[in-house]
Amino acid sequence: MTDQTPASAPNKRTIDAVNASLKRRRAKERRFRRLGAAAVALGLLFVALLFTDIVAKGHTAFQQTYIKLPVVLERAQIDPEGSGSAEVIARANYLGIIRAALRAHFPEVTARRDKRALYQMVSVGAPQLLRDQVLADPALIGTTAEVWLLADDDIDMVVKGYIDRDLPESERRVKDRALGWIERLESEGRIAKRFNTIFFTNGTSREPELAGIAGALAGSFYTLALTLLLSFPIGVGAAIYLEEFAPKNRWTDLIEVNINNLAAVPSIVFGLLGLAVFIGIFGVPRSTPLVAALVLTLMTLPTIIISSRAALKSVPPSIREAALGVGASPLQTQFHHVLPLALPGMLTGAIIGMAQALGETAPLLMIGMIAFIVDVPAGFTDPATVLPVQIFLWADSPERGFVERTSAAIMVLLAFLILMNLAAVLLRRRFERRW
Amino acid sequence: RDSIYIVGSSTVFPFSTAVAETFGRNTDFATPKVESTGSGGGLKLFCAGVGVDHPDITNASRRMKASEFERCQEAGVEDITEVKIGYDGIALANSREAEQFDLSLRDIWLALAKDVPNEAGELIPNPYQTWNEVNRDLPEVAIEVLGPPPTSGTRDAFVELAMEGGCKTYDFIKAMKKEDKSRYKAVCHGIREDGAYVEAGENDNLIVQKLVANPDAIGIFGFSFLDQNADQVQGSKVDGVEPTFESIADGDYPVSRSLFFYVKNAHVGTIPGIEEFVAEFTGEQAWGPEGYLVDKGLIPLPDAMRAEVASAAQSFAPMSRP
Amino acid sequence: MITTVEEIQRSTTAMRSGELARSQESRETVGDYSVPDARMRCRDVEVWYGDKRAIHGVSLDLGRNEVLSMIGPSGCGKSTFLRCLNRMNDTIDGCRVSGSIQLDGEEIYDRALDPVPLRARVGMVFQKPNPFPKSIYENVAYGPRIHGLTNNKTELDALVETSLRKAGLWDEVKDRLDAPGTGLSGGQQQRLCIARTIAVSPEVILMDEPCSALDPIATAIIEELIDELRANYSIAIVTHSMQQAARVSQRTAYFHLGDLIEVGETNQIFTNPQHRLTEDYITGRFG
Amino acid sequence: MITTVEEIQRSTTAMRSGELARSQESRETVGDYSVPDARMRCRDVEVWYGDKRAIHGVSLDLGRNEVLSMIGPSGCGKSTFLRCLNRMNDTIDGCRVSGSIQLDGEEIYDRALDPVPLRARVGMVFQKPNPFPKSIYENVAYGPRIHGLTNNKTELDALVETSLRKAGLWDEVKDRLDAPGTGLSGGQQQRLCIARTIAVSPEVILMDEPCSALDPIATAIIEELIDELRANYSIAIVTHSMQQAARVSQRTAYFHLGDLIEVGETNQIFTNPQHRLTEDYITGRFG
Amino acid sequence: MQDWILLLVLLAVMTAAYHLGRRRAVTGAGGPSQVHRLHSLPAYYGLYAALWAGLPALLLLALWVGLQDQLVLMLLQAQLPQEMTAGLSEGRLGLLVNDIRNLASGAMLSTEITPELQAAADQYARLDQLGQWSMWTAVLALALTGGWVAWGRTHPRLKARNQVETMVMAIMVIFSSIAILTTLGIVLSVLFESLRFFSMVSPLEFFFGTLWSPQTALRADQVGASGAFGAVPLFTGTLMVSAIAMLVAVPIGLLSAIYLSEYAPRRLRAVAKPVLEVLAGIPTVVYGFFAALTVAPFIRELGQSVGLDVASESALAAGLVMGVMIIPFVSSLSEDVINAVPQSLRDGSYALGATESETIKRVIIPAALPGIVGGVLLAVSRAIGETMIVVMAAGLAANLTANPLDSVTTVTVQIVTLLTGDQEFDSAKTLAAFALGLTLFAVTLVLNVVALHIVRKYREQYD
Ligand SMILES: Nc1ncnc2c1ncn2[C@@H]1O[C@H](COP(=O)(O)OP(=O)(O)OP(=O)(O)O)[C@@H](O)[C@H]1O
Ligand SMILES: Nc1ncnc2c1ncn2[C@@H]1O[C@H](COP(=O)(O)OP(=O)(O)OP(=O)(O)O)[C@@H](O)[C@H]1O
Ligand SMILES: [Mg+2]
Ligand SMILES: [Mg+2]
Ligand SMILES: O=P([O-])([O-])[O-]
Repeated sequence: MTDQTPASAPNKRTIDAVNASLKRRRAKERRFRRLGAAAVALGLLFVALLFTDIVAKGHTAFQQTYIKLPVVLERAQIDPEGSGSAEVIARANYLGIIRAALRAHFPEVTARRDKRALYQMVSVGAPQLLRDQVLADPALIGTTAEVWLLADDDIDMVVKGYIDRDLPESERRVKDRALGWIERLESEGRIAKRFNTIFFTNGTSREPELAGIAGALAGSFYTLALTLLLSFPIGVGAAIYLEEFAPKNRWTDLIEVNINNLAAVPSIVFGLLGLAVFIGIFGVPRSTPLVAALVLTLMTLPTIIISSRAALKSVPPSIREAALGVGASPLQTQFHHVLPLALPGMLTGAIIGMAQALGETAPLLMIGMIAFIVDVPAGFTDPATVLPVQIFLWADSPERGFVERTSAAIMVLLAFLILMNLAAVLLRRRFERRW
Repeated sequence: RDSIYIVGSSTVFPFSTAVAETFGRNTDFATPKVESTGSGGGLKLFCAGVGVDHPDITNASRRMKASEFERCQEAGVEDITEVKIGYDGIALANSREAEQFDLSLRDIWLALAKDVPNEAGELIPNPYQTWNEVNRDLPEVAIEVLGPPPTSGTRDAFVELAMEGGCKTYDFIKAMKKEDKSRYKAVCHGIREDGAYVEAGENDNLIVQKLVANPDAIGIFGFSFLDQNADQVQGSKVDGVEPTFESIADGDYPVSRSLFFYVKNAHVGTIPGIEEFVAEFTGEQAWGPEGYLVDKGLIPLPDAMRAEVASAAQSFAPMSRP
Repeated sequence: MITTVEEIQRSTTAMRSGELARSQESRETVGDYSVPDARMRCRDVEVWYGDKRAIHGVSLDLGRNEVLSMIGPSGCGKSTFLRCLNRMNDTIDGCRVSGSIQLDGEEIYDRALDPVPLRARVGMVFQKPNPFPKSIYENVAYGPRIHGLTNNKTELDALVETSLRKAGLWDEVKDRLDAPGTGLSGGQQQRLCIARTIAVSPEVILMDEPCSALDPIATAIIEELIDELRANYSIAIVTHSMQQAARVSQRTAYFHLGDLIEVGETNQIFTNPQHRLTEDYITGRFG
Repeated sequence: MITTVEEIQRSTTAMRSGELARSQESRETVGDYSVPDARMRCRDVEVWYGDKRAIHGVSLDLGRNEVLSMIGPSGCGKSTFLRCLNRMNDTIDGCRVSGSIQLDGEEIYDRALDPVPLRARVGMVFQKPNPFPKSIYENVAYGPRIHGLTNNKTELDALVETSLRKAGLWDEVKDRLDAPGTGLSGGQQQRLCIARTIAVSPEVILMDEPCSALDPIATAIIEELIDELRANYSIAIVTHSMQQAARVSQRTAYFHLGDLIEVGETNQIFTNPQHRLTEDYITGRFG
Repeated sequence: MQDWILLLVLLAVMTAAYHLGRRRAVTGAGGPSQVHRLHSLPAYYGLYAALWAGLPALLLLALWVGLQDQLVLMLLQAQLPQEMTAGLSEGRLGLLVNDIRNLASGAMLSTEITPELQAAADQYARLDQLGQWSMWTAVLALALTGGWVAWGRTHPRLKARNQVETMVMAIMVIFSSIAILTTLGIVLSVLFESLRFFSMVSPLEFFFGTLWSPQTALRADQVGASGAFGAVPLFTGTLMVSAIAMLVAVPIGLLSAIYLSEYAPRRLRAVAKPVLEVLAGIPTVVYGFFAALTVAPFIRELGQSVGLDVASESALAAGLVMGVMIIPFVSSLSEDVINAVPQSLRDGSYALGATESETIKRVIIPAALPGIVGGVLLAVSRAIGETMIVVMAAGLAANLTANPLDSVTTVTVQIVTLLTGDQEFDSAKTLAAFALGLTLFAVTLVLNVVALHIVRKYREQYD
């Protein structure tokens, strides 16, 4: 060993070089670390921002204005024969009863136009609610009951302060005389905001005060459940096959590129495909969770396949060798050893894929999901809409009352999302490990 | 299938759904399913054939085209009832914080056209940057108009009614119509693409919000949104007429179009409830001047016309080729 | 000492690289590579990594109830050859094997042959210990489980215990069988991998430097185990310790740059090597 | 032979587990663990993995220009102790270190101390070779690059070459420096990791069984390297080969179940151990 | 409802088959103590039987459920009295049948109930019932046959594991081919319309034209511009918006991933990762409103305060917000793969005196590169495919511009607006959507090929 080299030259010590640059390197390190922290903080800030924005706009929708009026429930009008049969009671003219109650409370209103305005104080859905109330408690018949009647959306907006009472009358939807009535009712304590159960139990409606999220929620539930059921096993199965078993050649390269490319296909094109294939060829009924789930499955598959493949790639080969070495079959190796290690990544794919599917509207446009469907779906083949579509439709509705309901619907969607993710996130945490 | 299946225009959608809901509430029939597919998309589905899988009714924010009628005939959808339900005013509005505009159709055209005539009567690329350059009486505000994109039916209507209307006021252009129709079209229908006209999406609420945020801008959208947001935006006068129920219903307000729905007669009597639905829609309690559709922003037809259309509709008189 | 090392270094340099160029053809193996009634019979085995040939036409038999040790300088292809014997090379991208390898007369690279039972019959201990990221117990129990070697939990427990005991690890881990196998020390991991392999009682055991991370006492236990296993099984072991080779094996094969240079009775190889390269290697012995 | 092994087995069983219970307190180390003018000075070092104590109050010095070898049965804590010396245990979840470890009088577990220059000064070769998934060249060039040890490509090339030469790997890889380091054989990877470490010329080098996968000739080269490096640096080496310990080290420390049992001149330890455990271990020598 | 019960019954049959198959294998081997004589684990014999019992029957069930309605209706139609069906077209026949069904199910009717109708309805109910019963019989018979055959074949030397694994493999191959079929479907569903489009508009204009204004006359009587179909501004717009989005998402996402996996305390990591993932699930309408009403005016004011002319709709606003939306695609996927890099590599680097950031940049990121690139590609894809944000915040004007403060539009947005606007399926306007889709497909395909090659080149396989 005759050659003198930096490695054996004690006069040029490493530590000097290290120390010379250490400050710079440490500064870099700190910068990098701060950048990372800032990135996370920024991300979290965005979430917080969006959440506060949504909650600030939407929380009022969980309350709904009601008007308390003494309602005369004459037996002669409701159940003249005293049969007590629900059918008879249901057929009574509750609209008339409510109108009479309004007239009785505001006897000074006589002009035909004014009366019309007065009647519009309560929702068109109020008679039905009154009917349900009477049906639930037939003892009310023959009495004069103080009943909380559902207020019209305009009244609701005034009470919630979304319509400025100080504006000139011409710029307000709620005219002066209606304002006067509201103020009188308020001073009598006959107007109150109560928890908005309708929002959670009803399907959609053109009247904001009657509009509920139940239909879309059920639609989303059926759609997403089926999507998950289809896309996760298919995605993971395809990923395992392609990553671990398929011969590595031009064909599989093509498939890989192809799957990556599918991810870049605009989601509406999947709608076109669904329209042509599922509805056109296979005759799957339009506007149903079934066809939506099929389309969304195709849409989320690339996400799940790509992330699953990345997860499989990052499992060290030595684990596979170890399993094969004791005589496990390739499939056993996959399912017993590789899959548990790759599962966190696969679940991540599922989480963001499903999140995307939950929030997607464009492909549903083509398969008839942008629809007005009042009834809450009870299965995979009932006509249905989903939450994002409902949000889209409400956001596009002229009525002011839908603004807060849109935000509230978004809150419901987010709650749905969080619940859906929670299971996956917990599962993922169980399987995460470093080696 | 035991419920009515309706497709079609997004403009008619709010009215159609309101009727559907009331119909579902007040009768024992199932609530119809209403899809918003756009007028063209709806007619395509509608004309695909007779049968349970095909829609019974389609809404349209324009009349059915001859080619669409042909397509229907070919597919065996022979008898179709056309029902004109009312008008949709197209409002030009801006924020309440700004001055109300009083525009003529010519102002609108000059402000938004791609090419405009100069003093010499030659067409030059639109040089106007502010409203008062177009018309000295207008405020000195940069021209910024948020309007529908070329793909939308509202844009078609706006171009045809407002732009062409303004354009025609120049005689030499009007004369062009006979000589060189395509050039006439290009001149009257071309909308400038230098940023003064902003193609906004079809979400009218968003346009309203944008107007509130930007008081210098004018937005183009359906009358119902103006009606609902009267505290935030004001409609510009067009040719001296403010967009109101009355002015649109009377036909004084120049920028309004008719709305329709079409019924497949072959389905009447087999799909339960179609007759009743049409009766509900064409009943006074719905589309009359005091009906609930007016609350939703529909501009009703004149009284005489309503009666006539209603009786034609309820007897399902088939339309002739448009 | 320095001079010796320098000399050796020079000679190895020659060995390792200088000859690479001319060693593109496989050389004649000195000694008789075949045994009567062989368990495994390899003929003209060539292995390529991409276009790099790592094994040049090696023929070698592994007899019944014998321990065959493979020695040779680092990088000469011992592991590669060993991995051919249970088709572990299948898992390496771009690795190709040609020639004939038979287990009990059956061609193992036959397309029709299922490598899974093959690997259960021909077990392997890898050079780098690779425990599963599971508990110690699961590491050992995995093989018996998938092969259904035990009928119930008690039997499995017993099997795990004997395997760990045989590998000399039981006492160290018996009260933390649930701890992850990856949290063991290097030598413990190595013994865990041995325990894992013998738990499935393969007929042939391939061991790639099984004692490299073990202290003399643990080494003794493993060597004792090998000796004991020989009664029923065939064992091929790669080792760098010539003493170990001498202690445990009946036959020894010397590899060099992808060639099998010489093979013969262990005694004979260590006392009277025929080939110059073998002799160089043996006499330069340090270990 | 069998009887010997059985005896040993019995004794190790006792060593490995039987004494575990009573060894919960640290024992007195036999011999003088301190040296004057020590490079590294450890006092009462304890290491815990979770609530398992792996090192029980070990005090030990590493002198200047000396090679200290650490021996002991597998799993006794040699690697753990070694990893303390450059704070590599920081990266293990749940691993806690207490006591005092000084490098040139500076407390290395001091909160204020930056582990980066520490690790540049105290290099380490791990027990399991862990080449980066980069080319062979990049593996070696990585350290010099991050520390800016060379001024240009030529110097870096030269440094890579010398490092690989010293580790005895150059001739095997010189014409495939661009090939991935992970595609090397086990022994080659080990030497690559040695080359990688010496490329940054640390003042203290910790080697955890650096020759475990090496043939005798490659081992000789590494031992020669160690001897050469000693002129300027301090080296701590874990080995299972007592011959190797005897050949390369001046002092030897014997660990047992987390305790440092005995430390002294290598000669003295191997010829005249003081503690019964040391003696048991040494005399049971097989390697 | 009935179908669900059948499904459950089928599951029960499968379970039974599993146990029987298993039992037979064990007994065949000579009892539980002799299972080592079996070729495979007893469980595989069980699975073998269960799969044979279940798979064909499930297939049949799926087919039957799909076809039962049609079959019953066909039978019904065939049996309807002549006078009822005479001269009816297929569609009308369908309506008649629909009436019959409504009657049978007790729904509201629009016609009077004639005796013939009532008879037909009864017949329908009978047929339907019959269909149900035969479905049960057929499916269960097939399940039992399958199970019985498998059971019969079970003997100790049956390679049950191989058989089961072959079936599983076959299933996985089928799963993999779904991706291919999807592609095929997409190409086919846009190809013909695209060709029609190109027969109306010259490809030259489409690919190289710089003017996009798809305004053609919709009605014959309507005057309208002939329209311009130069797609270049759309592609540049897509490029710009996606680029801006990636400029936001990649740094934030990657840095977050790194911070969370390498620096952050466990708790923060456990919370922050799922919280960030919520960003991917917020409906795009929300982002759209946010971009249009909060970000865009902010940018506009900012620009005006420094004297810049900013459109109220800008690529920047849309891009920024879209970037926020796709952060989790980068952050979560990268975090997973970074986390999967073996600790020994980190140790190797630290031991050489590398700082954490050097280790991350030079060792961990390269080792995790394929996964990271995968995440980034997914994010790009999502950016390319997004519409709502762009429509709401960037406008729809097809400006050929390099100025991010201008209003632009993207390919996807145009596809969506063309398909959801007033369509006409024989005019170039609507067909353009298909041509755009096809072109985008081809362009991203090329980009992906390039990406694959780059990843291959830099891939570092560890261990
Ligand atoms: N990451 C870890 N988590 C928990 N326990 C550990 C971990 N690493 C090592 N141990 C335990 O600490 C003890 C000492 O381990 P160490 O690796 O220091 O042994 P060693 O002396 O290096 O042994 P070998 O010669 O086998 O490498 C062993 O009992 C081992 O099981
Ligand atoms: N995956 C691989 N890709 C490319 N070359 C490889 C690969 N594995 C091994 N090699 C090369 O093949 C040759 C033989 O390697 P092998 O691992 O068989 O050596 P070995 O005899 O086991 O050495 P050691 O004693 O160091 O473990 C070496 O030159 C090595 O660099
Ligand atoms: Mg090897
Ligand atoms: Mg160790
Ligand atoms: O949806 P429209 O056809 O009314 O624009």
